[in-house]
Amino acid sequence: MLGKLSLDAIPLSQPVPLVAGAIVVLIVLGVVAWIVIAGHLPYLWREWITSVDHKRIGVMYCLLALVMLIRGFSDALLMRSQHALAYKAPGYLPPEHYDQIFSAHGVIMIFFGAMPFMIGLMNFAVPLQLGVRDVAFPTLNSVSFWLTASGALLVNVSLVVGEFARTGWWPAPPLSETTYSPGVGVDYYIWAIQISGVGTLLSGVNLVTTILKMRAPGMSYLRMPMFCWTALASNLLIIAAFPILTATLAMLALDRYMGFHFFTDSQGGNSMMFMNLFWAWGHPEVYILALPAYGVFSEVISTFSGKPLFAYRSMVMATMAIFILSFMVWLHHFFTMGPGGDVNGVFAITSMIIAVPTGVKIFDWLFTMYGGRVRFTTPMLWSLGFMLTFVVGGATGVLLAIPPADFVLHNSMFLVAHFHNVMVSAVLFGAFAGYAYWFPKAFGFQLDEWWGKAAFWFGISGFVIVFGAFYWLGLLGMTRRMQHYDVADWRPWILISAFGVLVMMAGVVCQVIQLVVSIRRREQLRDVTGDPWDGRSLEWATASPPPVFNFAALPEVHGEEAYWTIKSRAREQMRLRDEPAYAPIEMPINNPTGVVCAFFATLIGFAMIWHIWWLAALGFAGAFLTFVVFAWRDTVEYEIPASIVARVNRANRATRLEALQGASQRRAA
Amino acid sequence: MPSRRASVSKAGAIVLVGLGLSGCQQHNLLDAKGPVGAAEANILIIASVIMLVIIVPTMIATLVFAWWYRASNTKARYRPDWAFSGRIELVVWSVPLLTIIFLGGIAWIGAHRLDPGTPIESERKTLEVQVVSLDWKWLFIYPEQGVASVNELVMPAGTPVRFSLTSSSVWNSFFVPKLGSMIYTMRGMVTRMHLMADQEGELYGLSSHFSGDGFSDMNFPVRTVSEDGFGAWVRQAQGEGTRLDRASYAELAKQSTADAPRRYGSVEPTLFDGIVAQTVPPGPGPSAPGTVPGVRHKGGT
Amino acid sequence: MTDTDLDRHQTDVAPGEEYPEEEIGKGIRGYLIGLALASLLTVCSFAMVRANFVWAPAIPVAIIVFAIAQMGVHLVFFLHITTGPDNVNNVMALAFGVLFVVLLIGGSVWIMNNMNANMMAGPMPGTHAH
Amino acid sequence: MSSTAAVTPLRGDPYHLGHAGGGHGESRATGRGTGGPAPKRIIVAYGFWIFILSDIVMFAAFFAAYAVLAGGTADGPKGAELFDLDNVAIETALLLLSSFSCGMAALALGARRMLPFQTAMLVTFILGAGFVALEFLEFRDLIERGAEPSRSAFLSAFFTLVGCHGLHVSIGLLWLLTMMAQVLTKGFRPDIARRTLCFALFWHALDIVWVGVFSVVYLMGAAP
Ligand code: HEO
Ligand code: HEM
Ligand SMILES: [Cu+2]
Repeated sequence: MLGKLSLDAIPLSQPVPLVAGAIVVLIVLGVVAWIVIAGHLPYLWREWITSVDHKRIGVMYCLLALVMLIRGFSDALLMRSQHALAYKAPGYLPPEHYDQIFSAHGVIMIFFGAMPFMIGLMNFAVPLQLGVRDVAFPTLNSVSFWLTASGALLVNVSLVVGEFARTGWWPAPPLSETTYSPGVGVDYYIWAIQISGVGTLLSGVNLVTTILKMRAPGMSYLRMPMFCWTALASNLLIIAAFPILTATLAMLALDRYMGFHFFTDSQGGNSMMFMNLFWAWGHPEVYILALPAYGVFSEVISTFSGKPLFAYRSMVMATMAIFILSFMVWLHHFFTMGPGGDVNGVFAITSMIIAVPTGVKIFDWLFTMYGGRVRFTTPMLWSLGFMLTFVVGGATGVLLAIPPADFVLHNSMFLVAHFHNVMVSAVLFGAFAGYAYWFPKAFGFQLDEWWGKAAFWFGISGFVIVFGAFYWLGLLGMTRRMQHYDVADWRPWILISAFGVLVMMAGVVCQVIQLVVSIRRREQLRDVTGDPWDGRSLEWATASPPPVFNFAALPEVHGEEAYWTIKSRAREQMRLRDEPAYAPIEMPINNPTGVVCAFFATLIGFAMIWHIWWLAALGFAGAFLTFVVFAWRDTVEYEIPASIVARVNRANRATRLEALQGASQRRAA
Repeated sequence: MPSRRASVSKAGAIVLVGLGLSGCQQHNLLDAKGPVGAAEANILIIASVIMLVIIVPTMIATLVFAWWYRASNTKARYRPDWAFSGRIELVVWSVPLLTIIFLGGIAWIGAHRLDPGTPIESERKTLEVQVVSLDWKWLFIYPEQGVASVNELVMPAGTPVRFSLTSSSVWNSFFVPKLGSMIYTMRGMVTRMHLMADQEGELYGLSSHFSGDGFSDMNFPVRTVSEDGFGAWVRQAQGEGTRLDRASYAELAKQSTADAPRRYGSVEPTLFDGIVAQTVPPGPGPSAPGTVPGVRHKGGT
Repeated sequence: MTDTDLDRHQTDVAPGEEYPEEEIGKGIRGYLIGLALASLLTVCSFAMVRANFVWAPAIPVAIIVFAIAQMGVHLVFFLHITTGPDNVNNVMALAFGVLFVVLLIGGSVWIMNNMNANMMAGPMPGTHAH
Repeated sequence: MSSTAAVTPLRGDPYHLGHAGGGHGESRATGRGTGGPAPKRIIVAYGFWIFILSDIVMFAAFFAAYAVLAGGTADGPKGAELFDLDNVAIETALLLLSSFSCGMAALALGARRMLPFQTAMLVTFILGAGFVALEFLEFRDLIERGAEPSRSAFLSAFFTLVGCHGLHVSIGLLWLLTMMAQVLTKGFRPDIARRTLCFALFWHALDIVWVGVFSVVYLMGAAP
C-alpha cells in the first residue's frame, strides 16, 4: 500500500538531520498557523497563490529563492564547520550525512536558489521593460512557479522522510545506480529536478515568446534594454538545454526503476554517456544563470553611471555569441576521462573563446562608467564587487579549460573555488543587485541602504577569504567532497575558510535585517514617483508598485532608451506627455491551475520516490483533469474599466509632475 | 621533458610561495616531482601570468573609473551621451581574442603532448602498473614482478611508469598531485596514463572523483625509491606470501575503509584482464546497513 | 506622439485577431503535394533497404538524405514553415533547434567514439607518440 | 512616425526572410517593430512552436543515446534480427495519412465547418490509434521473444526512443479527443481554434520525429 515507505524512513537515530528537519517543519507550520489565525489566508489565496500576474509571480520566485538560499547557506555552514573539526578526526557529521549535505547544497543553490532568483527577476522586470501588460501565457507562468516550488518542497521533505542523494549535484552512475545507491536519495533528486525542470522549461517558453512577440509599439530588437536581451538568450538556452536534462534523468530513472541499461556498467550500458549528456545540459545551465545576471549589471551600471550602456550593439553581439558558444564546450567537464588529444583540444579552444565576448562585456561596463556620474548605491556596489571578483573567476575558468592544467586541477578545491567565484560573484551578486534595484518598483519603497551596504561589505570580504583559501587548497592537491582529511598542510587554509564563512554569515544576517528594517521604515523609504533611481528603461515609467495592467496605455518607444527619451523630453519641455485616451483593459483572471497542478505533481513525485504506484496514477489523473477543467473555462479575462485606469494613471502623473517641477526648481536654485 | 621548463615552473612556484605562503611546500602541486607534473605546473603558471596581465589592469581600471567618476567629484567631466567608440571596441574585442588565440595554441599543443596516453621517453624500460580502484581502497598490481599492493604505491624514481587503470565498482580518479595528471578509473574500461618521478621520496596520492561514503579515505602514500630499493621492495613483497587470486580479490572487493597498506606475494596473471572483462564479479556495493566498519547507513531502503 | 497614436496601437493589437481564412481548395492542394512527396520519399527509403542494387555502405547515407528531404517536405507542406506569419522568427527558431540537435547528436557520437576507442581493454590502441 | 498602413490587415507573406528594417524598428510587422504586441493567434502558435522545438531537442538526446548505445547488444539480439520492416512500413503509412487528415481538419477549422472538421479529426484519431496499437503489438512481440528493454543497452535505448515517440502519439490522441469535444460543445471560438491549431502543429511534428525514427532506428538498424 505504501510502497517502500515505512516509519524507518524517519531518521530517528540521527539527531542532526532530525533536529534540523524538525525546526524547519516547526517554522513552516508556525508561519502557516499564523497566516490562518490572522485571517490572511483568503487574501493570500486570492492575491498571491492563484495570481497570474507576472509581477507577483516574479516576487514569489524571488522569495522562494531567498528562503532556499538561506537553506543552502546553512548547508555550507555545516560543511565548513565539519571540515574545521575533521582533521585526523571524524568530525560531527558522518559521511552518509555529509555526502547528503554537499549534494543538497549544490542542488538547492543551483536549482532552487539561483534559478528561481534569476527567473523571478526576469519575470518581474522583462514585461515591464518591454512595455507590455503581462507575459505571453500568464496561467502557464503560475504553473511554472508552482512546479518549481513543488521540486523545492520535495528536496526539503527528504530531510525528514528518507534521505537525499549522496551522489553530488550530478549523480554520476554507476554510483547513482541501484546497486550502489539503493536508498531513495537519488530518487528524490530525480523527481525534484524533473518536476521543477518542467516548470523551468515552460517559463523559458513563456519568456521567449514574450520577448519575441510582445513588445511595446516601437520597441524593435535593438531598442530592447540589455536585460531583455540577456533574458532572451538565457531562456533560449533553457529551451534548448533543459530537455536534455529531462531525457538524461529519465534514462537514469529507467535504469533505477525498470532495470534498463543506459548507464550501468554491464549489458552494454555506458556510464560515460551520462556525463556526456549531463554536461551537455550542465554547461549551458551555468550561462542560463550567468546571462540574466550580466543583464542586471548592465542595467545597474548604466543607471548609476547616469549614462547609456557603452557599445550596446557590441553587448548584444557578445550576449548572443555566449549563447551559441555555450552549447559547444561541454566536454571541458571531463577532460580527465581520457577522450584523447584531439577531442580535448577542440573543446578546450571552444571553451576559451567564451572569454572573448565575456571580456567585451567587462570592458564595456568599464567604459559605461567612464565619463559618468557614479552613485555608489547598494546595487552599484554589488555590481562593482562583481566586476572586481568575476574577472578572477573567469580567468581561472580559462585556466581549467586548458587540458594539461585541468589534469591537475579537475575536481580539486581549485575547481570548487572557480565555480563559486563565478557563481557567487555573477549569479548571487547579480541577484542581490537586481533585488535591491527592483525592490522599490515591486513594493513602492526602497531598501535600507545602510544595512544593504553592510551586507555587501561583509559578503564580499567573506567571499574573498573563503574562496581565496579554496584556490590555494586546490593547488595543495585537496579534492572536493571530502568528509575528513589528514593532511596537515591543508589545515590552516581550511580554518581560514571557516572564518570566512562566518564573515559571510554576518552578510547574510545583514541582508535579513535590511529587509526587516526596511519594512518597518517603509513610510520614510516610500518611492512616490515610481522612478527612484532616475532609471532609463520602461519599468520606471509606471507607478511603484505598478498597477496590475502595468501601463495605462502601452508606451510608444522612440530611441534606444525608451524611458530616458520620454523623460528627457519631459525635462526639456517641463511637462509630461499628453494624457492617453483611457480605454478599458482586459486582464487574465487569477486561477488556481498552477497550484493545483503542483499539488498533483508533488503527489506524483512523492509516490514515485516511494514506489506507491496507485498514488502516482491518481496524481497523473488529477493533473490531466486540472488541465481539462482549465481548458473548459469560458471566461478567462476580466475588464478593468477605463475610469479606474484613468484614476491610477492620474495619481502617478501628479506625483511625477511634482517631482519634475521640484527638480527644475532645484536646478534653478 | 626539458628540465629548463621545470625550473621555470619551480621559479614560478617559489614566487607564489614567496607571497607569504611558506610552509605549504610539501603538497604544493606547482612544485612538481616529475616531468609531467612539472610541465603542467609550468603551463598553469604561464597561462596565469598571461591572464593576470589583462586581469589586473582591468581591476585597477574598475576601481579608478568608479572612484574618479563618482558623482561627488566635480572635477570629472560628465559625458552623458558618450556611448560608443569604434577604436575602443576594436581594442576590446581584439585583445581578448589575441590572448585566447595564444592560450588556445598552448591548450591544443598541451592537450596532445601531455595527453595521459602519451609515453614518456627514457632510456630506462617502462614499468607496468595495473591499478584497480575498490570500495574504498586502491589495488596496485605489478604484472611483470608478479606482486601487488593495497593502498601503497611504490615506484622507482627516474623510471617511466605506465598505468593501466580500471575500477571494481564505481568510478574513482587516480591522482598523485606532485606527479601530475589524473585520470578516471571506470569499471569495464581501461584508461591509461604515463607518469614518472624525478627523485626519491614520499608523495601523497588520492582519489579525486567522489565514490561514495568511504571516499575520504581513498588516499595512499606513494613511495618513489631507487631502482635497488624497488627491487628490494618487490622481494620483500614476494616474501610475504599471500596470493591475490579471484577468491582473495572477492574478499578485498567488499566495502571497507582506511585499510592499512599491505602486499600480495603473487598475483593471478589474468586477474586484471578478468576484472576489466567483467568475468570477475564487481565490488558488491553496500551490504546490509551497519555491516561495514566505519560506515553507518541511514534509513530509506 | 498623440493620443490617437496610442489608441491605434491598442486596438491594433486586440487579442483574438484572426487572419482571413485560407481558401480551402488551395489548402488541400498543398497538403496533397506534401503527401505525395512524403510518400515518394518514404517508399524510396524503404526500397533502399529492401532492394540489393545499391552498394551496401551507401545505404545509410541514402537513408539519411531521404530522411532529411522528407523532414523538409513535412516542414514546408504540413507545418507551413515558409509561408506562415512572422516567418523570420519561426525559421530562426527552427535553425537554432537544428543547430543544437546537430551539435548534441554529432558531438555525443564523436566524443563517445573517441572515449570508447581509448578505453578498450588490451594493448594501447594506436599509441600516439608525438 | 506612424502611418495608418499598419492598421490594414496583412495578408500573404510580408515577413519573408531578409525583410528589411528588422533592426531599427521601422518595420511595421506586428511583434517585430513598431506594431506592438502580436495578436494572440501568433503568440500562441509561436509559443507552441518553441515548445515543439524543445521537445525535439529531448528526442535528440534519446537519439544520441541510441546512436551511442546501439552497439551495446551484450551478445543479445541485434536490430537486424528483430525488426519487421513490413510492420514499420504500415506504421509509417498510418502516421503519414493521419498527418494529412489532420491537415484537412485544420482547413475545416479555418472554414468553420463542423462536420468536415469532426470527420477529419476522427479519421486522424483512428489512424493514430492504429499506429499506437501496431507499436504496442510490436513491443509485446519483442518482449515475448526475450528482447525486453532490460536485456541490453541497445534494447533499453530502442524501447525508450521508440516508446517515447509512441507516448507522445498517445498523449496526442488524448488531446485530439479533448479538442473534438471542445469544438463540439463550444464551437469555433478563437481560443479553441488556437488550441486546435497547436494540436495540429504537435501532430505534424510527431510525424517528423517518426521520419527520424524509422530512418535511423529501423532502416539503418535493419540494413546489413
Ligand atoms: C555561473 C557560472 C559559471 C560561469 C559564468 C563559468 C564560466 C566559465 N567556466 Fe566554469 N563557469 C561557471 C560555473 C561552473 N564552471 C564549472 C567548471 C568549469 C570547468 C571544468 C573544470 C573541471 O571540472 O575540471 C571549466 C573548464 C570551466 C571553464 C569556464 C570558462 C572558460 C568560463 C568563462 O565563461 C569565463 C569567461 C570570463 C573571463 C575570462 C573573465 C573576463 C574576461 C576578460 C577580462 C577578458 C580577458 C581575459 C582573457 C583573454 C582570459 N568551468 C563548474 C563545475 C561544476 C562541477 O564540476 O560541479 C561550474 C558550476
Ligand atoms: C554563500 C556561500 C557559499 C559557501 C560558503 C559555499 C560552500 C561550499 C562548499 C564548502 C562546498 C563543498 C566543497 C567540497 O566539495 O568539498 C560547496 C559545493 C558546491 N556549491 Fe557552494 N557555497 C556557497 C554558495 C554557493 C552558491 C551561491 C552556489 C550556486 C549558485 C553554490 C553551488 C555549489 C555547488 C554546485 C557545489 C558542488 C556540490 C557537489 O560537489 O556536488 N554554492 N559549496
Ligand atoms: Cu562548463
